Amino acid sequence: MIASHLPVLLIIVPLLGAVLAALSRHGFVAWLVALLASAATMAVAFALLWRVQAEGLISYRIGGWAPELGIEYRIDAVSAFIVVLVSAIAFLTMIYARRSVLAEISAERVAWFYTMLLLCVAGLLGIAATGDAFNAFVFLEVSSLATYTLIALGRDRRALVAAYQYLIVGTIGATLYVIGVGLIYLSTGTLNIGLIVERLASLQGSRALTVAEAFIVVGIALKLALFPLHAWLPNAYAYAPSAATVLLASTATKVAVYLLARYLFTVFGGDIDVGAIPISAILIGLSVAAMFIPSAAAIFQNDVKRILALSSVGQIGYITLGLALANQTGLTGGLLHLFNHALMKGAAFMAIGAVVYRAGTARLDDLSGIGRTMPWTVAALTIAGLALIGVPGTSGFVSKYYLILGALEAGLGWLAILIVASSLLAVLYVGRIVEVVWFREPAAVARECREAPLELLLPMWILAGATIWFGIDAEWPVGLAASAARVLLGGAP
Amino acid sequence: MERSRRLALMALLVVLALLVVADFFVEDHGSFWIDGTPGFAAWFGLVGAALAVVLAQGWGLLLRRTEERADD
Amino acid sequence: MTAHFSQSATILLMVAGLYIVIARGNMVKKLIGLSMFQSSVYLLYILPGKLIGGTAPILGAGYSVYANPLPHVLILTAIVVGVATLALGLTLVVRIKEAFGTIEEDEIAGDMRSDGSKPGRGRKSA
Amino acid sequence: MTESFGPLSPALVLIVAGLLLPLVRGWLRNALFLAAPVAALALVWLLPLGPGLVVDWLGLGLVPLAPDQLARIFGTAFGIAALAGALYGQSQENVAEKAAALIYAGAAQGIAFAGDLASLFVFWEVMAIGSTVVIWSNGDTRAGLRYALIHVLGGILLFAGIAAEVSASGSVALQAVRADSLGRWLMLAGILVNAGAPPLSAWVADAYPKASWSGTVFLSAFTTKAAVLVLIRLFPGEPALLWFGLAMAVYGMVYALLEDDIRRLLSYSIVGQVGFMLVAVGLGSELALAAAALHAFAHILYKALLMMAAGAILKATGETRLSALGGLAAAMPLVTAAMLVGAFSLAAVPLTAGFVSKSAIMAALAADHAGLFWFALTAVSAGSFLYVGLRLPWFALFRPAGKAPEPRDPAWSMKAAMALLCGAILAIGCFPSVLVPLVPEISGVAILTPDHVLFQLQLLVAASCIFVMVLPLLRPRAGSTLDVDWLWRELPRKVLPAWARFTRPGRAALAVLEDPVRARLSAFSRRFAAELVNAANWRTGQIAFWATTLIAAYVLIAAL
Repeated sequence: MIASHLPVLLIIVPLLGAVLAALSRHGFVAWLVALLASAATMAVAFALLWRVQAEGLISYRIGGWAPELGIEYRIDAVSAFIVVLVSAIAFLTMIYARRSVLAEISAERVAWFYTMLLLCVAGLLGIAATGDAFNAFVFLEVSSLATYTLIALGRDRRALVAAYQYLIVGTIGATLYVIGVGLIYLSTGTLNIGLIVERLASLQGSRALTVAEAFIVVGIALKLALFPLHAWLPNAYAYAPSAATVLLASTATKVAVYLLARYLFTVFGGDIDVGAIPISAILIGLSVAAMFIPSAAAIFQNDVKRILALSSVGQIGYITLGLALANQTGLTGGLLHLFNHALMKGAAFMAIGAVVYRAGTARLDDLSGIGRTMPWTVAALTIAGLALIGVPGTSGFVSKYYLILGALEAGLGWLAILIVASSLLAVLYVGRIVEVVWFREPAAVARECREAPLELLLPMWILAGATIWFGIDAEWPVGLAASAARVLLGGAP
Repeated sequence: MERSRRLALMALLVVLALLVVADFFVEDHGSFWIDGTPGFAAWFGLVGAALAVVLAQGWGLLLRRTEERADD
Repeated sequence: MTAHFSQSATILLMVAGLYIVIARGNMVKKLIGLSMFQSSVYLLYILPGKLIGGTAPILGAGYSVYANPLPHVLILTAIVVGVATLALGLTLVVRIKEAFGTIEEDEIAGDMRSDGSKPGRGRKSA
Repeated sequence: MTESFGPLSPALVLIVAGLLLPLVRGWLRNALFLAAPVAALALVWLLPLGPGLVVDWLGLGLVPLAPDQLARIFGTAFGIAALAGALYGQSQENVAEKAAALIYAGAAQGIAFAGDLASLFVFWEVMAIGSTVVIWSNGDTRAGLRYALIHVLGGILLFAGIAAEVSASGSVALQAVRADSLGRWLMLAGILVNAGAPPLSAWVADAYPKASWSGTVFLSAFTTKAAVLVLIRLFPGEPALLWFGLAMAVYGMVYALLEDDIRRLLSYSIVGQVGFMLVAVGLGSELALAAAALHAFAHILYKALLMMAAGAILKATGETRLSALGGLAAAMPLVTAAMLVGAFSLAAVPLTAGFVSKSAIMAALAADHAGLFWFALTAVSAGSFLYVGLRLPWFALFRPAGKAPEPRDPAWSMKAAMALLCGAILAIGCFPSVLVPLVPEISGVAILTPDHVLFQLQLLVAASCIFVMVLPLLRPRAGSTLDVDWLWRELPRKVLPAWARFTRPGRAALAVLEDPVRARLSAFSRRFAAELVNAANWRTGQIAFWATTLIAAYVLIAAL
């Protein structure tokens, strides 16, 4: 009985948890609710993944309405992949959040923080689960509104400006998306993605459709911080509370990537160049720019959170590059990097959050020699950094390897070399951090620190360990990414 | 040239001469047309070492600088 | 022009709203621009649903031509979302005014820059 | 038998030990530091030769552990170097350096035993990381970063080459090839960067002396020789290597003759000696390849010994510049003996290991009738004796001048390590036949025959004559010799102001003509620079503007 309602439980559980957390008004109770809700959500997500792998596409009609009228949830290999990633990261974030939040957010706001965290998760999962274009917009806004609040809860007053900026940019992005959806709706008369795909077949070459695609792609590009639309991201990640940053950096942009992939491949067809527009060429150009320019900027930052945030923009470039390559290997590489990057950036932001928890600062200057007093935390940060570079033995290597193969498969040898060359920039910004935290004489701040508490170390090391584990035994994530790529390219789920 | 150095040089030259003489009494297995001849290594060593010094000194005149590297 | 009056109005709202967001530094004005931009979407969805001579979507004998109800439902949702966004945005502006003493983005920009970049030269801020 | 050891490779033992090292304390740490190389060395010999275990990884058949004869030669040399280095470094306090040194040594073993390109590349990168940390842990950031960047560059070239090779042939097998396609040239270039081949040879002398007294010992042993090993596996008989090798041999000799700092001198001499090996690899005959491996083996031993002696001097006096040293022989007799054994071995004095290996290289050259290289390398040998066998000991140890330090004996562990290497070098030198089981190809080479010994003695005594004759010329002078690294270390600093000065008149003229355009351009570039530093602190409107622009461009293109 419950099994047949799994897709909707995915959203109902965190939503209900959010309501309960809000009603509790009590920090610890809210945390407990959030922890349980996210654990249950993760269980649902894994159950869904298991069912999708066994049975293929799962279609669920909300309230039993037909797809023409009601909302349909569609879980296929791609959605299941994203849903599992988001819910797992959310669960780990909840474990991490308790201590971190107590230190960073005033007591009376803690319950609201968890409410917003759960709402955000619900929205993100909803985007991945729904098969309805307009419903995706609603979920996008649910998660975005929660995100703006989360960012504004940061200690630094600049968090307010970052949240405001993201609010404006995010709303423009969502509105552009919904304009695109509106144009599609006007052309096809339906909002169900499955039906849209059927009806679009007879509408090839329609100008409205081209414009719709423009609006949708640019709208989502704003949400996923595709260069040059990324400028909202660094400040948002840098000033948000640490736990929020972990969740956002690992999941929010990833879900936007999912949405982009859905439209590029499923809706607008496997051949992602529609009409005269060389989308893949534009996307490759922007991705390469993202791989280089923000990464170069990261080298010049002094705030570790900003370094990592700018590096995220760069890493998103690799992911969108995978989409742009649009062949099985490249797309697998892109999706795999989406997965791996979520793990490594999650670990990195958890580590720097733990440093902030103990040292009260993320400024690189102040963190000299902190590796001596917080070895486990800084070791996790280092592992994540090595994975960002793409060092063999870490998951980052595997995904870059697939991307390179994909580029070679597409006959773009120069692109393969650019992918590897861009790692140089990562060497520089990671190298700067590693040098300061390990090899400098401990500064006053570092000497007074102690190792982070176990509650922070545990989720951090689960992610760091996974980064190593999936770098050596990459079968499972590669399998997931490959089957998701097959589905996107029009194969059987 | 100070005295001790001159003495050392004399001694070395004598040793070298003795080695060349000894070379006439062993069977050489040269691989090329000249290297099997007695005393080849002696004069070739002199020429080779002298060339090495000349090369190094010339290179040093061109590119040797008295200051340390900028950020060493 | 008149034939496409509704579309023209939609586009005008869209472009004007976006222009305000881009060109105005005042944060409240930006939010107003954003609201206009969102309103254009409401028009975009609802206007084509209206059929000349159609009635309200009531099931009953004799009514065969009626307006499509779905866009109205969708846009109700969108309006709720828009209102929530506006409310949150205004709240943030109030808090920004409290924290920075101004709501001009240009005047805040200097504070955002602090702490930047060059190691050792960062300047502390609140 | 391989199966029974499973994944227990020498590489893994060392790397795991390196990772565990920071977690243990006190005497246990030092014991682990020493035990890991011993275990690795034992494994090198316990692993039976034969095709390794194939591990399926993402559809690639990886062979991370494929013990063969060559792997055993290099594994033994790397093992002895790691063991001696660990013994020598017992009193080193810096745990980061020790841990990194073990990982570094493990990666070198991994390269020796790697049976496919992918595992090779993995260990290649681990080696770069390990060695960078060894340098870094002594505190010189900039040199460490330069070193890291050069090796990342080498790694990228190698990776690009491997990727092209794999996509062309569909297999990751290690096989001997010629540099006949772009991918293979990239591979060769990547390996040559690590070997210290020109034009990127300057990193050796730049980085190695920046490590601590104990770290340099490890550095001198692994990176360049691992590159030689990979060249033997991938590019035996590649003609280009002959010329690269000759250039390196001459370069190493010239720079070492001019150098003042002992450890820099020894670093240059690494390049020179690797040049000998590259010539042999370029020759490609079975004997030549064996000789290259053997020379690498001997070189690892004596260069580690020389670096140990230099480290001991550094530790006792705080100084490694020849111009500031002198008369150490009386104060440090053991170090003196070690340095002489090492130096004589490098110069191929009979009864040392270096004599055996260099004889093998020369015999291989003679057998292939490579006259030009034979004569050139013989001359370079004479020159090498000048800098390492005469100039170095004379100015550092024997000349009466300079400040003689308090006689301070190095720690017992350092003495033991030096004694171990001295013993190994002399044993091999006196009984070359012990190497025949390891390198059967050299059984036919004449080594300790009268004519051969006489030949070498004449060469060395002749070089000594020249040394005494031109002694004042070879006096060490403080300073530095320009090298290619000037291009990235100093050129930018010089060119930028000069360029500004050079263009000033032109700019003034231009300013009149097109002032507004130029002003706007320079404002743009200034803003771009600020943008990079202050990245992403954009106004909201800017982002919205970019979004609008993108849509507009998109729709415009579509409309066309």
